[in-house]
Amino acid sequence: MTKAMVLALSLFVLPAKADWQVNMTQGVTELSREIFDLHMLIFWICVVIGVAVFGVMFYSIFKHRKSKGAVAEHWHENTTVEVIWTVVPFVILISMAVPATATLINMYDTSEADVDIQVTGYQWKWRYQYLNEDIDFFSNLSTPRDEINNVQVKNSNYLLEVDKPLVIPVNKKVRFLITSNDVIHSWWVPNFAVKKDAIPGFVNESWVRVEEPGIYRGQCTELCGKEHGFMPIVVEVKAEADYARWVADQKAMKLISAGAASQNYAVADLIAKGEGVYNAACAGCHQVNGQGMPGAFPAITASAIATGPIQKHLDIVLNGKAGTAMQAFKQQLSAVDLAAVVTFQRNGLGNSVGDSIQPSAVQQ
Amino acid sequence: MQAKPTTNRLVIRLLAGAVFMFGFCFALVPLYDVFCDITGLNGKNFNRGPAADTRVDSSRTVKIQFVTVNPSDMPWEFRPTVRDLRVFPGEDKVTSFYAANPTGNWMVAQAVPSVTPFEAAPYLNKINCFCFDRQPLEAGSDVEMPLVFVVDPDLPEHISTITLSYALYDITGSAEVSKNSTSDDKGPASL
Amino acid sequence: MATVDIDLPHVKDDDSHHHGPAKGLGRWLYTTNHKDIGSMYLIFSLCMFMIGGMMALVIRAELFQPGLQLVEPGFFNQMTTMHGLIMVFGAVMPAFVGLANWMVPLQIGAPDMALPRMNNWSFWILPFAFLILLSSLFMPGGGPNFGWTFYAPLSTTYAPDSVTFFIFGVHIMGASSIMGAINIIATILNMRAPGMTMMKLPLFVWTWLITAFLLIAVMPVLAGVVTMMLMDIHFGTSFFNAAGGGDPVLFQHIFWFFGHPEVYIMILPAFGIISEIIPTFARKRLFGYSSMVYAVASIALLSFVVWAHHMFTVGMPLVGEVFFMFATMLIAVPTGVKVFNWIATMFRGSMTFETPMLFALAFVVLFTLGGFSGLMLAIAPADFQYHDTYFVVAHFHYVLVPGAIFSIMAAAYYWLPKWTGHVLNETMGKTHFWLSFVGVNLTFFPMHFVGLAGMPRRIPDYALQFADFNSMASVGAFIFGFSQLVFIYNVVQNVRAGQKATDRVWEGAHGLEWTVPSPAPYHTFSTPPKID
Amino acid sequence: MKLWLRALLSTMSAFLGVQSNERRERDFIDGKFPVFVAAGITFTLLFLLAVYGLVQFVLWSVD
Repeated sequence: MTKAMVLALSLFVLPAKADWQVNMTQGVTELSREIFDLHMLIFWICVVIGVAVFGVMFYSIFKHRKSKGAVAEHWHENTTVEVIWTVVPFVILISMAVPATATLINMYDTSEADVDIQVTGYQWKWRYQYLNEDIDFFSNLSTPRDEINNVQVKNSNYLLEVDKPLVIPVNKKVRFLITSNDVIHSWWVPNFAVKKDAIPGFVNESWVRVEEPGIYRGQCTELCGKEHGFMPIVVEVKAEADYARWVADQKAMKLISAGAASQNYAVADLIAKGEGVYNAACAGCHQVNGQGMPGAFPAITASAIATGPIQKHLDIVLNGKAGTAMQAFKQQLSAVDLAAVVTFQRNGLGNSVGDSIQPSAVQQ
Repeated sequence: MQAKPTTNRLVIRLLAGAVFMFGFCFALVPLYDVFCDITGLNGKNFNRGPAADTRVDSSRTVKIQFVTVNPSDMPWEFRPTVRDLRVFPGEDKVTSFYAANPTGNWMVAQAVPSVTPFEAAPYLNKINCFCFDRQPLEAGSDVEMPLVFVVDPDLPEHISTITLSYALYDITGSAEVSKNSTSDDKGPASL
Repeated sequence: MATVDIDLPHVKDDDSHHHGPAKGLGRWLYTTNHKDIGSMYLIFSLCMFMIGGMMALVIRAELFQPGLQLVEPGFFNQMTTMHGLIMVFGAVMPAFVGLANWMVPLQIGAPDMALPRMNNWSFWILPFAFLILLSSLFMPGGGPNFGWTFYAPLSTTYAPDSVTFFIFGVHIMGASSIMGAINIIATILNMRAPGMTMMKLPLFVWTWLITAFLLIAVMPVLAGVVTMMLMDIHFGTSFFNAAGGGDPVLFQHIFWFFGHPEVYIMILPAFGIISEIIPTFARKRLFGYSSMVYAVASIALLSFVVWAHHMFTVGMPLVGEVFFMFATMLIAVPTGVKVFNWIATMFRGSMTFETPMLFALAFVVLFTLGGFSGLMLAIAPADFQYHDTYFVVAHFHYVLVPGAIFSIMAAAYYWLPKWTGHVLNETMGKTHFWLSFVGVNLTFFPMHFVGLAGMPRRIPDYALQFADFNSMASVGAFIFGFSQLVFIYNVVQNVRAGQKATDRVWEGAHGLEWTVPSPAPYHTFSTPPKID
Repeated sequence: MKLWLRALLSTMSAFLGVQSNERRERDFIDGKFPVFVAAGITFTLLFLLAVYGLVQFVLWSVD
């Protein structure tokens, strides 16, 4: 038995230190604990059957060996024994099916929800829209590219951190309407035991009632293309009062950013801000150095659009290009960010066209 | 090694079996639609036109939520005018969806409905819906598209909220859509 | 796997005027002899096993440490997809067809397969199918990167241009499997020697007969779904495109309607091989032969009603989830019970542990371990936490690597002396076994843990808490990968120079194939054998 | 009629994965292949309906 197996078996019951976690998380909801208990029940039944079956087998391997003078017997059929060893597992299965069905029925609870959130999967980010309030934002991976390319040391939440997490109230029923914008994704937070596929053209429903405030992390679990491993899910569960304050802040920020769009910005500020927006939203395909990938993603440096008329450049960033991986960023970025990234692309990454665009011009 | 006659007969029968299964695979498509209609699988619902019985069950109300999804290559602005409604089962209700075409050219869109929870799908009757046919929009113009629906009174008790979502797809390029023919013809048959 | 030397020495057989094998390349190109075609299938399967294995090592090398070190995510997806396709359609299935081609005629006393020319054709289109598939790796936009389950719309609207090559490759593989299946059914039903009644068929022949019916029922469905993809991509239909009235979930239902019988196609022949090997080395007849035959038949039928347990999280009404959970748990009974038959065969036997027996015992233990994790996955509520994580990867690798691959290795060690007339080196065989045993467990056991801890499938990079078990799995993968070279060296070295094999080769062996001299003459059973 | 009944019986035992030797020999001697295929398929449909009925019963008995 290799070291790993001995270690694993001894640790299997208690969820060990993070980097040696061997078991499912118990989670922070009633349902996730129910599922954990179901998982452990069936695991222990399998261990018991396994020990019994392999015990007999290894006993026989050890005892009935030719080198120990064992002589083979000639019986090769016994229907009663066979009936017994078919009915016994049958009964064990029934004992498993009853609690499993009960848990499954609890999961399909359609009672009224306090908060309704539409979760939309995009190619390689999540979008959260609060149906009761007017809050709508995107949640992108915020792990810096340098950490992924091993230039910088990896922080503890490597690949599990986003710029704007989803915020929900504690002890409230939150209902998720999960759908997708392009390909099939899957929205999973292990601590909630919520996992539902996001399918384009259709809406799936799931819900959670979290019992402990805190930050819970999950990942997309259905292959959705190049950056499938780089679109995490972070949910911040706040107490009732904090949640209400957060909602108010969001509304206030919406006004501020609307106002900000009407101001004029110095070109240098636009370029500086634009570089940050570029690394978060565009570097995934066009690469940090702006060279893109031949045959898959066009380069920004010396590109006909980025050095051509600014209106065409803005139009492709706003509305994307049908039939290609270039998405419409109009709903994804604020007017200020859009103006900044267009200005940066025209005056950075080896281009020096010299012109710029203000957020107010972007809004027409 | 010439195959014996019985072998030939058996091989032909096996080949026929393979061809039958190939046909069965294509038969799964309409079979799937029938199955979806019965169970409301995947939130699809095909029932359209006025509901049969007209009794109104005013003992309970059901919350209907409206949700819109714009696939990535669809630049239109598309949202429900009303977020959610409280209706009595059996009572006809009217609402509308706002759509605007900000781009510089004429476009045609097709809305795809989806109902959740799936169990409720067979009980939501769409009397008249903009998703029944294609929606053309001139460049820069906008429109409010009507939806008339009724919730079937024998909707199971435990369902309190139904969410009706629409994904709006750009079909300007795909179907043989020409500028003048869109006004009268129907959308794709199955929807 | 067996590597038969290219110019097999001219074989003395009873009517010497009979023409032996032709000389040179022509022999292999135009052969209609079930032994040559069997050898070609096995050599092809070994090559595909190596290519698929190299892709697995690329995947495990990237996943050795957090961070992107070797490959870029797009190429990583191509490696996972091609690894799956090549191992399933290129290594496991052709190996089983090769074993069937070699052993079915010998075990039922038939001179050759029922349709020898179709037999040749169904082999020779395979290398070209995989050439088409592998060449798409070098095309602009890269090869298939949507997983071996190729879910729509990732495989239709968002696929690279080379997806059409993938579609034609799958078409040709399907055609080869269907022709192979028809050939095997015709041979077993029509060409048994007089006296070899259906009741006396060895279990390897029975499992292959039932697998062949499964193949004929299910490969056309795969061809159908792939044709629908072709029509969606090129001819403007929208089977799986929501915009035109289609449904991506329809794809998953049809794919898994093919998919679940397919996994039984990959394990039933393994049941047959193990049921041949354990009685030989336990020197005791197989326990409950009738139960095995009836159970395998019922498993084949029941495998058609459980497909949606692959789709518990896609969003199904409650009735659907409960139905497929119950159905999946119920069919686990006839499948799991077969393990008891093997153990009862060993019980009070007189066992020796040559290499084939070691592989067979490892199959029984580790395949059952995979069966247990399969039972845990059948529980729908728990599957919401397991689905598409590394727990599922661990499950299907336990039933496929110590399952199908170990049974093919056992079959190779067991029957190679009969094919080549020379016995493989026993110490090299045992070294290969123990290295593979350690490698398989060190690779796939930690995957249970990272899967339960929350690591999703098919990701090129992962969070720090999954780092330690992943590095362990990568080390195990390299051990397992390179230990296969020991097997290849053993085969190449001993195919001609090894110690001469007797006709019976193994002391406890029964069956028609052992009544033929070793190496088996080019034409056997020209005159049907007399069966008591 | 007797043959059909025996085919059904042995198919049922097949679904349990248990079969005695002498019953198998009798099946193979006088049993006809298409009868067994039909019995197998009807049994699969029966299995389907049985599980569906069980599911409906379980769900009905809960709410």
